[in-house]
Amino acid sequence: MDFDFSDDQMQLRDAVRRWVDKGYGFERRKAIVAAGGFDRAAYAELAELGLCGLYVSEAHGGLGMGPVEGMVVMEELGRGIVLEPLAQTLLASALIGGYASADLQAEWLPRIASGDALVVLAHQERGLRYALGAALTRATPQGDGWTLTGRKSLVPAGDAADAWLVPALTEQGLGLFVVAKGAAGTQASGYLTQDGSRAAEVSLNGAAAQLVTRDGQTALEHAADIGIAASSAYAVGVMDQTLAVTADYLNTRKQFGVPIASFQALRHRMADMKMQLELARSMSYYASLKLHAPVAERRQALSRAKVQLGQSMRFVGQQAVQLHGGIGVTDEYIVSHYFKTLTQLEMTWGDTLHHLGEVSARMQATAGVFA
Amino acid sequence: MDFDFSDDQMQLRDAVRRWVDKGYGFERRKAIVAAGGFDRAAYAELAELGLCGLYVSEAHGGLGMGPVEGMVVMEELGRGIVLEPLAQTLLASALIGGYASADLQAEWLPRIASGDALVVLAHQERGLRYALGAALTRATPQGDGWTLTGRKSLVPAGDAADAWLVPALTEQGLGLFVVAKGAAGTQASGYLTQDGSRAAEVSLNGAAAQLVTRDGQTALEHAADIGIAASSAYAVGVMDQTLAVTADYLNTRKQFGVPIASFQALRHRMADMKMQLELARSMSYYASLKLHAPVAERRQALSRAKVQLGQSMRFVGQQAVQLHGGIGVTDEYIVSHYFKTLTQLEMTWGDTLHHLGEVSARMQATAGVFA
Amino acid sequence: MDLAFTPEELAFREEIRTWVRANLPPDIAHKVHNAQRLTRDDMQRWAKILGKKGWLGYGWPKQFGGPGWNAVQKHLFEEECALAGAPRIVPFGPVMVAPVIMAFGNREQQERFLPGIASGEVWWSQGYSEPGAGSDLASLKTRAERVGDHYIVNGQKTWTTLGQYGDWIFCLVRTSTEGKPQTGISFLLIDMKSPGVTVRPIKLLDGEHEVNEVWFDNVKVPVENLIGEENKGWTYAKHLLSHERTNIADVNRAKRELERLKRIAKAEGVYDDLRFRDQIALLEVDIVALEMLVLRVLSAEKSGKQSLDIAGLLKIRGSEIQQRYTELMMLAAGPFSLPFIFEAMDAGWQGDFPGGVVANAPLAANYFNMRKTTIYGGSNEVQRNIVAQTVLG
Amino acid sequence: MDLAFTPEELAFREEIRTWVRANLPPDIAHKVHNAQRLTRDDMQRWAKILGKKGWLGYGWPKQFGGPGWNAVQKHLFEEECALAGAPRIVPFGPVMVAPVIMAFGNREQQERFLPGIASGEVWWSQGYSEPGAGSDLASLKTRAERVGDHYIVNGQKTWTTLGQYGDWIFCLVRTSTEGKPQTGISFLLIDMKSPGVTVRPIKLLDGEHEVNEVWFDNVKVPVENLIGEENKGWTYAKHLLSHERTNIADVNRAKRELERLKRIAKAEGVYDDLRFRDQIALLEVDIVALEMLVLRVLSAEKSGKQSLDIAGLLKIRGSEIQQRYTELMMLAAGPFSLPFIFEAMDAGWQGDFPGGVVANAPLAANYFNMRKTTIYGGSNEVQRNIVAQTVLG
Repeated sequence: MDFDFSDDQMQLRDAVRRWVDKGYGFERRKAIVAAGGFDRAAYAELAELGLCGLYVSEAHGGLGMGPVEGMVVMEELGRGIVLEPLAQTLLASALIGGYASADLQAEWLPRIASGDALVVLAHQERGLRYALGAALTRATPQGDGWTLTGRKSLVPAGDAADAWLVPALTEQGLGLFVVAKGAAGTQASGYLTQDGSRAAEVSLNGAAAQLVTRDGQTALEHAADIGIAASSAYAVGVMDQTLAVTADYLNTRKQFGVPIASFQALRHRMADMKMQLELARSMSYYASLKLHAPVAERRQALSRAKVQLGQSMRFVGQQAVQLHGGIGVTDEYIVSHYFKTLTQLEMTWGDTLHHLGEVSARMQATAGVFA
Repeated sequence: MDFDFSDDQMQLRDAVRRWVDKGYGFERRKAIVAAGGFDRAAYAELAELGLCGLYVSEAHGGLGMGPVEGMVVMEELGRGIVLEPLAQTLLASALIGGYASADLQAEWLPRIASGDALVVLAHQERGLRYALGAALTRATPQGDGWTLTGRKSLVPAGDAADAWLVPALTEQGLGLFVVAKGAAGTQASGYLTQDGSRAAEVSLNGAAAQLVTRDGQTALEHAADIGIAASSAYAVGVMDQTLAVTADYLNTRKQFGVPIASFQALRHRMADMKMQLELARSMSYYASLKLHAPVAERRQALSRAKVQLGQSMRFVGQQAVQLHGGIGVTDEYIVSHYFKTLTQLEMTWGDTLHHLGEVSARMQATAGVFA
Repeated sequence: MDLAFTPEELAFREEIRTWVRANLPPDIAHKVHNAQRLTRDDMQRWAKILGKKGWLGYGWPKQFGGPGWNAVQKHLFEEECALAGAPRIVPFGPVMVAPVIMAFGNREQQERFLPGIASGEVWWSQGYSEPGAGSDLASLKTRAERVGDHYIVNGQKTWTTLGQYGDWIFCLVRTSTEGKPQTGISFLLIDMKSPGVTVRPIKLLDGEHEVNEVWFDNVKVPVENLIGEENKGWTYAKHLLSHERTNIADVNRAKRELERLKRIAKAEGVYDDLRFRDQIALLEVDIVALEMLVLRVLSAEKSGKQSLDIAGLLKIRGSEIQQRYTELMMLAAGPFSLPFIFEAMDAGWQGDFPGGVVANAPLAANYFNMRKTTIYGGSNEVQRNIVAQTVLG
Repeated sequence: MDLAFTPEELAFREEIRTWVRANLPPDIAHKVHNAQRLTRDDMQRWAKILGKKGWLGYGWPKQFGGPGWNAVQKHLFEEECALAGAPRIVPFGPVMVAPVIMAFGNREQQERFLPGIASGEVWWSQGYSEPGAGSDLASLKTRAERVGDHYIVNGQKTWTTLGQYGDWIFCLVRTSTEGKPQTGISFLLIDMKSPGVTVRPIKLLDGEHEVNEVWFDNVKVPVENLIGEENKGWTYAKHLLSHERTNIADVNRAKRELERLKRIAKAEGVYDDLRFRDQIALLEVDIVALEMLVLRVLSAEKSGKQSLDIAGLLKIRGSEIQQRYTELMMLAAGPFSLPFIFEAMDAGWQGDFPGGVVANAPLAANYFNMRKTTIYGGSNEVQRNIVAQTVLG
């Protein structure tokens, strides 16, 4: 039982933090939002840092690292509210590396690690809401391969991606497939989302696809859990920064001749925000450290984490805006962007009520970190 | 639309307040708790004030008043956390006056109004929790009358009462009966409850009973709604006093050389308590003013009121103790008794979650005070 | 004590309802019911329709051409407008500056300014807040120096809602630096077309241009535009603030939006999800309790018999509820509230909306926008200070 | 970073578990698992069993006869004790005064007092709080005047937990009124059998005699009972407070009580009621999050590599959770928690309990009793002041 970071992990953290501080300032981020919410050049810089290969084995050109390193990296990206969806890269490489054939791995993993191929999960459909496992998209065998027909919503950076991981129904149940964006019968139409990042509607009309695994359900649940852990870490980075700028503001801003940090009601609010941050950080650790646990334990743990994160994100985001007053609701000041990012994250991979339902359904007679 | 009290109502309020202030001080209340939680002499004083006949028609020796007067009286009794269950008297007289035969009315109502007969509802059974309408107690016709067999729990002042209103299952469904305490086959065993008031287990073994109504379900729901309105008003009285003593304490008690009322975090807590009190008072008005509405509207309204009251009572009670610090958890100081009374009231006639379920089940497309 | 409205009040409500439903343009009502963006023209159109009827200044006494309604009648009017889907009346003219002009302006000012406000022809803005002076309003710095028969105004106002449309602006300006900060403030009416007035947009977190900075650079204002006496402006401003009434709780709009929330929850398949439905049920209770609170205040105003210390609660509770219903609408749509497609928030947009339900387009923006409600008009922290004062002294 | 305990830690836990389960008297464990009233004898019996094993002073270093465990080992010991249903160790001797005696007492004091604490023979009480000095501890007024080789102590302490059983009491007393309030305080050990010591019960809201007033009327205390230097007591007291560790969050007990809550919810038929069950699920998340917070602090203590500013959060969160599980247990029983039958809270009660489930007897009393947790040990308001200081300076 040890929550210290290794020297290597601290070096990794420092490298990412340097890039965020120097390479991904608020002005650059604004420009990326204005240009559509995704910047291939920025994504390439993440690849240069090795981050796109974080979960790719060394044999395939990656770093072969694990959830703790993923957490370290995502938290730093959260500090800069980086728009490019590295969480997608982590889960895509984990899914292909964990479930796909050797051929498919050899085809995709080196390109993912190098940043040449951005592969993202396209699982959302109208009516699914936060459910995993159902799909209207149909997969039909065709020769050695498959064709897919259906429509997926809210695919992260979906029109900038090079391929999509697509759950689709076969006669034997849900399978997981990879579809190259260029393939005939594919179409993607992108738009901004709440936090300024990009998503797309993807339509597939007899599009050629490669099978990753016939057990799409297991893979998809695994993807969601990697996604929850990554977004938890990212959120902790966002909230850590949110507290820092809010504390600065309270110490700077004067009303009635004194810094507003001297008002006890605001001080206690800040204490409550600190509580929520540290509970969230604790559960972010928990989420990442449970990623390799047996499936039932992992699913339970990740839902617990998301319930805590959901509550923390809402409280910290809302209160940071409130404590800033007028400037908190402007577009020019960064705190509203932290708030919007935290809002969007709550509704990513299932919101608080959804995961409370999961926790409730999985309750046992005893409970604790190790159970 | 008018929330002013009439002159008569204000006179009634003043009369009850005088009695509470002069006749039912904290020391007398303590003595009553020590002696078992119910005092027949105090109940007789309520009768002398005319309160036991509040809902009894003038023809039967009562005042023939309505819900607003009931609310006025109950709020004042709440101020003194009066233990004797006048709410039971109100609902018993309303049930007998509204559902029983003329003979039965003539037999019981004058004695209720005079205070000679305390009649209380005995409806709780193990397993029922907050549900109304089921019962294991069985009613069997016998000659002109009936006999009842079963066991009822938590009957308010049940061993001090002179008769019980008992819901019991007949072959045709739930009926409501009146059983005199002296009847053969009856037994009552009393005890204290959380707030210091008295309750009893009542067992019936072929006890002779008179039928009040064959539609016990309707009558019982009506009783619950009268009970909710009465306990809401009572709770408003308790909370009003709770705020007053807490405000006094904050202005008196010094820490670090200043009155603790000067600490903003505590001031804001007080503001939040005031909010909860006034929302509760508003919904207490609403509850009483809806008592004569059509059944579906009445039931919806009373559940809404109880949801608000439940939240307000818990917050006000807990925070009052907290703001008092150490002295707040002692038996000698009155605030812990307010807290315990509010706690017990939340679990009387259905708790907050129970009534939230009722509100949820009764939701319509539109909603408001008049819908 | 009686929950029912009197027969006269019911008849009054019926009259209002009939007229509003007959005269409110359906295209505007449709936008309001779906939280689509309102243009300046939408707001002006409705204001002028009301103005023609004599109801834009619905809170005005008869002597100034208003209907002379009592508190309950005003509430019923507001309720009928809200439930029918009318836009909120832009308050700066008819609700804010007009009562000040009536109470403290001279007859010439009343004759000059009130008709344009009553008809909806002249758009007024508010010049109170300044950068650095939020809840501490009296620390304002915009200066007005008397030079002959003019004031020369220099300084900056901010958070000026819809100031980009303003014809006139009423301002608190500093005319003296002696004594307490409150004593050197005057109340000036300024033509926004005057040379030296610059309006700059502030973009808010929802991307909208709703508020502005207004800069004054040696702006000449005739002394006849001074309301009342020099250095007494603080008194007039306080009068204005005390005039903000129960409508601050906006419970009528909350009732309309609760209906919309239920529609959205049904469309998104969560109305029958017990967990989500409970959240709506709890909000329904909150709204009913707020409405009762409002009705108590109205009744006390109408009868004058009770003095209630609860008006301060209305802003706190009302704003919390506004935030909550927008939050629940967004959460109802969940993932399908994520797309932030600015054009899709306008009426008549023909594009595809992700998930196919264009009604979801404004949900996130509404939620973001409502964060302001616990900040403006005296932050809820300041409101709690005031409530605590009534309880604790 | 690793969530798993090391093999050594796991072996240690197994050893503790085996021993505790073998040596904890089952009648005591049964009482703890059902929240029945513990007698002085129950507490003493378990203390002496631990004392004999050398584990009553489980936080002590080896040089004073303790086991010399690190932070993680102490936690594992606490966890095994809690989950097995052991009574909480009465902390005033082994956890509170002993570390002060070790750090600031002289060798003679150490040899005189520590063995009786370690064995569980001598019951210690705490004399810190005074009427009128709650969170403002330094304003204490109990005086100790030096007269020859004695101090003469006069004054009153209050909230003295289980003081009715105390053999000795450690006190903060005022030996000087010069300078800041903190500078004139001394740390005295007082034999409670001394003439002039009077212990008076305070009845709490749950009807229990858990705390006391302790009066000192010209009590003679030998100067050799002074710890360290005169007027330096505040420093020692702060050392003691800083010694209150992660166990203040009491997360291990929370885990045990969560199990009990689930048992009660099942017995009362609400475990499968989705609405109620969600409340339990939320509490389960709260407890897991608190446990992670505790483990982070332990890990930092063990490795010494990180300096964390989160220890101040443990008391706030731990106390809130204690209140919440007692609240939910009571609400689970609902109406059947209303009977307040004092005798039914004792083990072995043979009477009928209303509703027939005697396990419900202590639920309300537990809930009432736990209101103290957000007040004592520095109220949660004071704790928030401290946390805010770490964030805002």
